[in-house]
Amino acid sequence: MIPLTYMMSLSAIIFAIGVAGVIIRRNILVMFMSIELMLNAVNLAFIAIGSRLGSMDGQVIVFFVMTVAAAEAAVGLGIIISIFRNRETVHADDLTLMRW
Amino acid sequence: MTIELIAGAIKAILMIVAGLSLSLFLLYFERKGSALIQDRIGSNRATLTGLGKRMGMPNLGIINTTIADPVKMFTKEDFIPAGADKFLHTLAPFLSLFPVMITFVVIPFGDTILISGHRIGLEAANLNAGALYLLATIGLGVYGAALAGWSSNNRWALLGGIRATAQMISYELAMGLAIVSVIMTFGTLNLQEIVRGQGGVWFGFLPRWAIFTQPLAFVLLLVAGAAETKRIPFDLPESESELIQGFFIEYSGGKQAVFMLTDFAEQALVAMLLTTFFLGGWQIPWLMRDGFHLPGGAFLALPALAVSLMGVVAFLVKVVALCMFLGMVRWTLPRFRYDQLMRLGWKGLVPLGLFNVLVTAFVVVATGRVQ
Amino acid sequence: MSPFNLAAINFVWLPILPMVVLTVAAMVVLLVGVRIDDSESEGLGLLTLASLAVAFVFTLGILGQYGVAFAGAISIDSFSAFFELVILIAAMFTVMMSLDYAAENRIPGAEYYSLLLFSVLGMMLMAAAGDLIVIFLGLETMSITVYVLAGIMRRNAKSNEAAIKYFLLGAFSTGFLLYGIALVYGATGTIKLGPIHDALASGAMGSNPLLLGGIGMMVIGFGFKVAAVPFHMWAPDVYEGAPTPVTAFMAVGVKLAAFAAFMRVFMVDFAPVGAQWQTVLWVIAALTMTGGNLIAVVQTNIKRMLAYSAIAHAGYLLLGMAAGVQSGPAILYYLLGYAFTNLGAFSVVIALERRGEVGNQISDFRGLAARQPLLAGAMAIFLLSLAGVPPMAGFVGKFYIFSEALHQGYVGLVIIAVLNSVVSAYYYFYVLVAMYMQEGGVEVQRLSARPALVAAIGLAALATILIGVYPQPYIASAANAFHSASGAEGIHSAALEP
Amino acid sequence: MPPFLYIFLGALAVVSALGVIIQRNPIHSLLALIATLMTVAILFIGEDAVVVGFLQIIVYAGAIMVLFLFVIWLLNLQVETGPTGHLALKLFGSLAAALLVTELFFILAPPHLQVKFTHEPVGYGSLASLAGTLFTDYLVAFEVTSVLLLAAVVGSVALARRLPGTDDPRAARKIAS
Amino acid sequence: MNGGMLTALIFLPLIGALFILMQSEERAIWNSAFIFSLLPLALSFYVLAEFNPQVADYQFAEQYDWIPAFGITYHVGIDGISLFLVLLTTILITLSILYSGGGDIEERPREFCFFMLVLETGLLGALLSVDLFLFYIFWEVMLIPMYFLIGIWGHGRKIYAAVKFVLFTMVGSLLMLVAILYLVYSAHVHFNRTSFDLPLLYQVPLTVTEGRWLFAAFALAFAIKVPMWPVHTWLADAHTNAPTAGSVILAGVMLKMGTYGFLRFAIPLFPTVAVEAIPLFMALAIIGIIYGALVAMMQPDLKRLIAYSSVSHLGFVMLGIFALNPEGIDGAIYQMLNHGVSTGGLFLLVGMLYMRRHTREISEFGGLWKRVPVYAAIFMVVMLSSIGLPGLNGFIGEFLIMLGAFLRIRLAAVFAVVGVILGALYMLWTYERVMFGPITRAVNETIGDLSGREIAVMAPVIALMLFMGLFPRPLISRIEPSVTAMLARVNVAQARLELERQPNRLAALLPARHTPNREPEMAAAAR
Repeated sequence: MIPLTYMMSLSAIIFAIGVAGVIIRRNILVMFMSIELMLNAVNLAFIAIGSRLGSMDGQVIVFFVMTVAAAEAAVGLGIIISIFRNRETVHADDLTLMRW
Repeated sequence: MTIELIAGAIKAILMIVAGLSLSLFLLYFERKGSALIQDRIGSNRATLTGLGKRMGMPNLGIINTTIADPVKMFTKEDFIPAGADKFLHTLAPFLSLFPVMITFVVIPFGDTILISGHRIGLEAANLNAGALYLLATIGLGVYGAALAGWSSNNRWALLGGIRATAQMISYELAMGLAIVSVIMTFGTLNLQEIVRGQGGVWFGFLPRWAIFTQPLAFVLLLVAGAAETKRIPFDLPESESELIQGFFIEYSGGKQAVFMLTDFAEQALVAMLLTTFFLGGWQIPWLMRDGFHLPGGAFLALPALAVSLMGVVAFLVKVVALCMFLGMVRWTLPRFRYDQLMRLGWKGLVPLGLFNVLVTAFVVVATGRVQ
Repeated sequence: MSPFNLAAINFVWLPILPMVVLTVAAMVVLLVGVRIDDSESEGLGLLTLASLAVAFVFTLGILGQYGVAFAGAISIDSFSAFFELVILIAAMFTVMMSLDYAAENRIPGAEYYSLLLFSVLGMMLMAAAGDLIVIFLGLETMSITVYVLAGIMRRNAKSNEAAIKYFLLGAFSTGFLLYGIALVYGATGTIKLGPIHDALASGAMGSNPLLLGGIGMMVIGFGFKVAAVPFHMWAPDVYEGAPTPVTAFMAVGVKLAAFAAFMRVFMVDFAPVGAQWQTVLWVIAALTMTGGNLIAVVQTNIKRMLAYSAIAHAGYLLLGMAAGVQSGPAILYYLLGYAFTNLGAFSVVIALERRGEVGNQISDFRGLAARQPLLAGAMAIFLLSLAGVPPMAGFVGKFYIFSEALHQGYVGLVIIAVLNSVVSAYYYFYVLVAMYMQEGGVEVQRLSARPALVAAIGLAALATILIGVYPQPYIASAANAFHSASGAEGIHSAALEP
Repeated sequence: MPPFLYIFLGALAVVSALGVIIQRNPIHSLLALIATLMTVAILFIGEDAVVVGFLQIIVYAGAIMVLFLFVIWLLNLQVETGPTGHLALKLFGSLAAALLVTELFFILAPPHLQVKFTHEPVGYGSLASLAGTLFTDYLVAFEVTSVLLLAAVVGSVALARRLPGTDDPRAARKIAS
Repeated sequence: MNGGMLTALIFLPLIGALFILMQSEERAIWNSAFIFSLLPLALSFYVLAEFNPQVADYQFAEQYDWIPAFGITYHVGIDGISLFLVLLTTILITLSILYSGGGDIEERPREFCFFMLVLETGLLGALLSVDLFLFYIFWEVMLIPMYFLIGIWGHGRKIYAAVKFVLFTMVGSLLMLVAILYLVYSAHVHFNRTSFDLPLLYQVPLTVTEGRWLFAAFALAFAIKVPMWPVHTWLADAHTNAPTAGSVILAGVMLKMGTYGFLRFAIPLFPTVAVEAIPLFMALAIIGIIYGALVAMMQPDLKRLIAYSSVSHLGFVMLGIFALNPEGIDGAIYQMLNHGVSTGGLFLLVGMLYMRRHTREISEFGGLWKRVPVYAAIFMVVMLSSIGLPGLNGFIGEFLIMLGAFLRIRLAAVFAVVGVILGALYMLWTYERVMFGPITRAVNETIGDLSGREIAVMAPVIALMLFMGLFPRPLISRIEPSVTAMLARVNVAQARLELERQPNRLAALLPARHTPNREPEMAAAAR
């Protein structure tokens, strides 16, 4: 079995890439994708830890996380569409109706 | 260990090749069969006998369709329209074909055979989560069509792609529900075990095929499968009269061939799934390991190898028959309208599938077959 | 036979009965609402109100009971009951505010009220959770519905913008929370709160970096939800853009639920390693108070001002958390007073608001006291309570938290908080100035035709004063609630007999 | 899982994850994301989470990502022209990520990584064990997910259904202007 | 018999306030407000009559559990220090309402009366609380009505003044809250009992550092309220822009809350630190006296002038308090009352002038005495009282204070005398500019003399001045026992400080950290 450190490091890298993506990118959709990356990194961590602990908890959590991701995607994309209908933009920098 | 690996590799290649060649035969059937049903001649060089009627030219017959067609297409110019996403345009056909090809490998096409002391199962990969694998790979089939449509920089193509994606996603749900009820019936995700579970008889004569316990699921899978293949009456993504081939309108040459191949391979795949899940796979009615146990009590002994090989043949026969059936449906029915398609999927098949799962669950619990 | 012990699940219906009621009610609202026009959704609102009241009654039954249910997924204690009751009250107030607002602004009634109920369900789950995954799912149920509620005025560009900002940062923070859960899971080997506590209490975990990393990540996750600086940037935009009843619901309900979970995880279960996270919370609390209050000073939009004030209040609450377990009851009491006060304040904002965003500016409050003395008086009560002026609830809450924090020796933090209170007085009093000492502003319409809204304002004002003037029973119940979670007879006791 | 496979998949995952945030074209980002998802799914399977791994492909790659695809199409997103984001933001993002990685590496370094290693029981990761855990220990959570999904459906319908009596606002705006 | 007396005194105005909220007719509002201010006035006279001059401790005390969770009780009581301040409050409120009803306040009378009566509750509550929490609540409660009084019915930059007033006061009071909490915590540590009760908190032993910090917090809060130099800047704005009634209450009673706070809380709670701080506070007081007088002299605005004169006068009060001997403190309390009466009277008079001319610029007036002789006469009496003319009340207080200061630090008394002279100077100069000389403005020809109502307002003020100037004994005798009791604690502290400076004297008697149960012997040693 691959040492846990390796798996967790991989998960950490992907998580960090996701975080960076959310911060760097200004396209809302891509930001959302980066969030999905983060969730995947988390899932990887859960799976890796769970299999080392020999408990199914980790996998069950991943199951739940995927469900939540699906729900989030439905709602999030709905919001994105709704905002695009009004504003014709998905650029975070254009959403400046409210400042300070 | 090694021999299993080698056998596995061989079986995988075999299965993929079989699937692809089946697709080629389907191409032939497409040409001639549709003509037959629609009372026309069809492509006149494509005959089984291969004897040219005119000028004494050698007619290559079936080879003309199955070999010459692909060869011709692969030698045509590969055209990529201006403004297209070159990378994705090239990738799309393979994204389309690949999931289908890797799906073939989990389909059990026979029982086990004994080769030099090694018992080798006649399926390329005996996965414990085979059914999930199926669903996963089928789910990935969407991307080929979707990206082909998007990358072509053509609005007909994009429309086709969108239609294809929506349709496939919608019908996958029904397909999944049908498969789930079968899984519940047999209590396993392993396809080989599902097939094995369909061995034997009820009441002394009725084969224990799942089509008898899950008729609704069979219909669901049949319809959903037909929709997955994007063929008439579900061919809205590529409907010639509206979208002039839909998502692969901008494809030519080899890539176009790949798409067409995918179509037929999918058809074959659906037939295989139906066979595996509902028609007993490689099971032959009343045939046991040792031979036929006919309903009347008659017994016909057969060697194990023969039984296994007969299973393979039976599997092929069932698949081909189902392919023909699917083809006949195609050549018979008119096309849906898109809203009808969606309504059928979401308001017809999905509720039915849920209902079926529910009933199955009750029955399974009531008969005490819960782990 | 099955390797899974069904008997150990411990089916106890009592703790989830209110949630079941809410779920059923939400579905009924959805089904009934199909045929109801958006401008006539009051009936749906009343139905929602009734179901919340029923849930409230059922929740009362949890008080005084202790144990765990559903294999540790649900904690039964007064802590959860306390939070659930306050959340339900907040939801009822929200519905009372929404009755006319929703109809007037053509908010789709069926969706709105059912989402509200789902959201309450999520909040109650967060309050009653017995493991981290239920907290997570409750949080998501709450958040996802609130994302939608924030953006439910679809033709309103601000509402859209609020929804997308809330959504993106909410989902972002969820990632951190989950990663934190993963690391804690790795460190302790479980995600059930009781066993986590036991594992940490054994003392072997003190400086396990995995645990510390997990705690840090969870602080970030919860920090986003409670809008703590520097994770607050979504709050002002979202509060400003969302429909006002939803803003009230977010400012109160979401905060309550987030603190319920935050407190249960940190002040109960991570209490054995308190030294590790209290310092972090110290810094965050100081930043949150200062940041929230300073930026609130320059606001011209009342909702935005209240948003920053809500951030500042989160800072005071975090101060309580940073001060450790002793101040638990104080935080509960503070939240109780905060809930009524804020709900009342937002109700007044709604009373002023008309379609097209009139009435959202602080300048719109000008001269209110001359035109609507009672309304202005109620707003004055809420503002004074928020500013922490005796004898309102806000004062006693602050007093309680500060005193507990001082008793733990957090003199510096308390002094920061106190100076912040002065800053906050400035902007709260600015609204008083507008109401009482200036002319102009917008006319309040149809107040008499909105009995539910008036009732909400009146009840909130009454509660704000009552809780402040005679705090003893509320303090006692807050203390009882907190100790039921953290005390000896808390979540770690044997399962409740069904 | 043999180490070389881990290295290969890990590298693939990282590269494709980077692809998500580097690609200018949203569709390419999406494809990179799908690639990451698939790689991660295979890693799951390698970690004896077979069912979850396949679910990842079915649910994530097969359904959620298609939703993204649809939205990209619907919004007709093309390659972003002009700079994406601000330089300061980019710097900040990279810095934050780098810090995060450093910190996590510290946390995850072998001397610190104290996890009670337990051997996996028989049937670990199978559908039966997953379902068994799901319907006993996590029964409430499971039921909550149903509510969650229902709420999400209601929510997205509330947000995205066409309002009665309104047409495309863009058309309305064109008429108005 | 006397149970509930003080509670009634505190809450009668509040009941009146709520009652007024239900009124709508303007006459009825003023009448009921006046009646509801008379009731506590009557009650306070009853309390005065029943007050036992021999007892130093709290009288009429009531104590009920309020928030047992915090050990907070509803504990009120009255002693010599607060007795006359209570009377001053009730009298001035009554007079203010009487005055304001006469046309000074025309818009929103209902709110005005409401806030006045709530203010009275706050003031009386703060004076009568023996529980620190209760005190703090009333301390804050009186802030809000005053804020509204300034902000709504004020003149000029009223909003700026109101907000400045609130913020200044809040800074101090919130820091005091922290100090209170800390003190209670120390009490909890020592007596294992959480309580906000003042007598108990007097006993809390503190380390020197703790004591210094806590004293600083209390002192800051009270110093802002007093206001002492240099935290006096809010005063001028608040006074100038407040309505007349607001100025009267502000100057007459509210500023006394600061000095009262020193006497009741800051000094007896931390006697050691107070003794240490004598030079500092005396210096600040003197700076305040002279600074206030000098600035007052330069003011073109009558109200501003009086405001700065308050700074000066309260400097005297602080000087007396920090003399920390019976003479000084008696004088300080007496001077608090004097200042309340005379400055209140001055503000009323300026208000009457303002009502007639809508200006307070000194340069706008001149030669008024010919037109308004009654007014001029009353003005003269009040002004002389403020200056401290023998025979009027101001003299007694100033004399006692200077005596006390002289006994403590001689130099201070010298400076204080300078302050007195300056005070006489600017007051008389002002009077001359306003009343004498030719009438320079034509409008001044037509202004009318005082109305009957106005005379009714001013008559009690004059009467009080004369009474207090001629018969100080009845007042001082009631004040003194409580002051002496309070000073006993100070003397103990002082003795200990001296012992610490000369450790070989009676060293055996001294524990390293002072504990309360040794107090009797210490006190004996001090004597």
